[in-house]
Amino acid sequence: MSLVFAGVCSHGPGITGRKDMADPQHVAALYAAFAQMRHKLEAAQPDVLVVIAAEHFANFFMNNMPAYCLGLADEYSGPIEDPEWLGIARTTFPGAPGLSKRLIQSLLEDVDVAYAEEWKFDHGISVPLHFLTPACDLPIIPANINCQGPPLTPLHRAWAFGESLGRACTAAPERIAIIATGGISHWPATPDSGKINEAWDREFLTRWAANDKAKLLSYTDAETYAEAGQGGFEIRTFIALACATQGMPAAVDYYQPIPIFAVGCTVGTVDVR
Amino acid sequence: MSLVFAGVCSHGPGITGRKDMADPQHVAALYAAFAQMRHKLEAAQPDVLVVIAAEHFANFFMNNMPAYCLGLADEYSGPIEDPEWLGIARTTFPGAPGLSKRLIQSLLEDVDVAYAEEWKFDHGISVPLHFLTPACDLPIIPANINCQGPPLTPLHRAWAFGESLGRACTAAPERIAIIATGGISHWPATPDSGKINEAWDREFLTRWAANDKAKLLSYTDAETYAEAGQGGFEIRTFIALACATQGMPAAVDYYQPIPIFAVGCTVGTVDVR
Amino acid sequence: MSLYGLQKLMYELNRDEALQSQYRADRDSILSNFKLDAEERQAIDDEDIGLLYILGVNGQILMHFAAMCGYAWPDYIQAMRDALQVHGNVRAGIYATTDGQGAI
Amino acid sequence: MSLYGLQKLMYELNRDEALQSQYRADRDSILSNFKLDAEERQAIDDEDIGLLYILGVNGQILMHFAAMCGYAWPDYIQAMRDALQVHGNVRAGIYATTDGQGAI
Ligand SMILES: [Fe+3]
Ligand SMILES: [Fe+3]
Repeated sequence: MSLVFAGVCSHGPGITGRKDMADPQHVAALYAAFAQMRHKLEAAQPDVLVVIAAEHFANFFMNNMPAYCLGLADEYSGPIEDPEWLGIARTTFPGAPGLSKRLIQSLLEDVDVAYAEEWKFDHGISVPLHFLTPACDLPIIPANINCQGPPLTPLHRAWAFGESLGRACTAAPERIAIIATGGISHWPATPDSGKINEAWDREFLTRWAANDKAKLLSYTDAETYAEAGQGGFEIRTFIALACATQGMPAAVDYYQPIPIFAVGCTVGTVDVR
Repeated sequence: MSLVFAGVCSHGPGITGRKDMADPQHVAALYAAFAQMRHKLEAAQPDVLVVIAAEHFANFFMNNMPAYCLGLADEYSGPIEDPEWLGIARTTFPGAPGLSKRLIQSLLEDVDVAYAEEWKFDHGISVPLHFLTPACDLPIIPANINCQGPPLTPLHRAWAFGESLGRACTAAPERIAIIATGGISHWPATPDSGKINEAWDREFLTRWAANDKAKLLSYTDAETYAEAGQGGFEIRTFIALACATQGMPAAVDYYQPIPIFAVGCTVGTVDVR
Repeated sequence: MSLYGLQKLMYELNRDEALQSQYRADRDSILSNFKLDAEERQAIDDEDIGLLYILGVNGQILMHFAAMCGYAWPDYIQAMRDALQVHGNVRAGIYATTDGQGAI
Repeated sequence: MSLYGLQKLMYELNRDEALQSQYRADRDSILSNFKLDAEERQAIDDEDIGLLYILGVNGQILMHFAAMCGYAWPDYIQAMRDALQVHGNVRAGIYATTDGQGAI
């Protein structure tokens, strides 16, 4: 068993970029939850961190939109956003191309993952890493699920992706940490920005913590769009991680809707022992 | 049943670009075989032609290399190559975005296909279309299997892709023709260019015509590379079409090694009735 | 497929600081590479974020372009809300508003 | 990952006629966008197709670049064969020769 850490978190750009516009107590509690997640991550002493993300047209556009993609680069850079706007300085992150290649080869047996030898992180990865690996010294392997540009991959394939990724990580000798980042309900970058369906979020998180496959896969995209916004499509990342950590206890460590961050801010961890 | 035509053929750029360097009798016989394939295609009165290709870094590079991709554009252009070098004038081809979208949505249920709203054809598609749709008036849907940049998709996933594509075509109301183009053994664009393993080719074509799944999927990439060259990786296109046409009689209509064309030139058709 | 070109322009600008500099120095040299219709071209020239939203530009693409045009966050959200009043709802894509009444 | 940049340069040239024109008019303006080491840069400047082959450029990428540099087909194949004599076999990728004795 080489999976040493697993967790989920939010990545909204407002979390860092608009932190001065939010209730200071909310900010302090959220940042404390991220710090706690970082302590657990560091205690697990990982060799590498796999990030299951839902990037937002930083690398993938409709000229060649993969349903799933894994990074295969020596190093990555980010954020693409204006550093002042996002509140995060530009930097580089070491990659782990050897392990990347083995994961890709393993995944290709049952999931048709694209691979990318270059990759610029957007807020979808840069915000979580800002809190979790502030020294930018832990090798990163980015993974992406298309949650932005329809036609989207169905939820059961996100589950299959998680299954295949979990199996590949388990077979690797490295100590692998994995996080998923996305959603949950939100209407970011629309006039509805700040709207959050807390009841929907709490129900989803209950299903996620229980690792309830049937209930996690029961959402249709039409329902998600209506009740959780287009940002809700990002539940695919949480679902993939749930499958990669089947049978392991999971807990929602923090949840708080913060409208100016345009999302119900979430931190959750899985007990991988 | 909405599949009205299926066939396979070669696409080497020499077929058009170096036709004056080959034995005129070989050229005449190959061109006659292509003409015969075109007559069968036209007799089937298709609404659209799906081309399963193995493109050569015209649209897909290692910055985002999909295992499978389908075109979703209104129109396509090609060839990217110098028209004089390839012996084919630049032109545009109508697309079929409505059907493309339905095929992609259907495929995504079990194959993680990327989609592309723009696509420039290289010789891998332009050479077959030069012979098969010389008026460039039949709507085209390009499909691609990564046969060029390792890590490559395994053969059993090419089979799964063909299965899913065949099912999606069958469910569509349109009259759909489908061709696959690739390989077979060849060492194109190397100092070994012109080398052809005729025995290997004939054995592969026997397996293809018999639709022998077990034997078609039994090749390892190491064996293919050693015996059939890196160009042999393109057998994935023939394998996908074999799966899409399971249970239908298939025949190799033409096979002739033509060294200056750097490939054993092949035309085959499936009786889809 | 004009919206495709409009979005691709912003996609490439958003991820490439060198291209942003070139865009600021010589906008036409960039725009000539993308097929835009007259309304789209005007919206780009006017940096009319509200209209670009109505035309169907995906919010995750438009958000960064708005920042590049100097829009502060509340002004960016407000520009989209104002455009809904002027133009009606979004014409394409998945970024149509529900009620335009989110917080902030 | 220098070979990556070398191949990406040719990939982009091969598919874009406007970029080819710019490359012919002002090579440096294009090359500055790609990380190349000194040997790679020299091979590009010399249009040394044989050496580019030895460096590991995928043949399906190199073939078109060779045509753009004016190589006729037999000369292109011969350049790779000659380079094998000078430099030894290919250093990376899947385009190593077997015996370099194909027809033509
Ligand atoms: Fe997001
Ligand atoms: Fe080929």
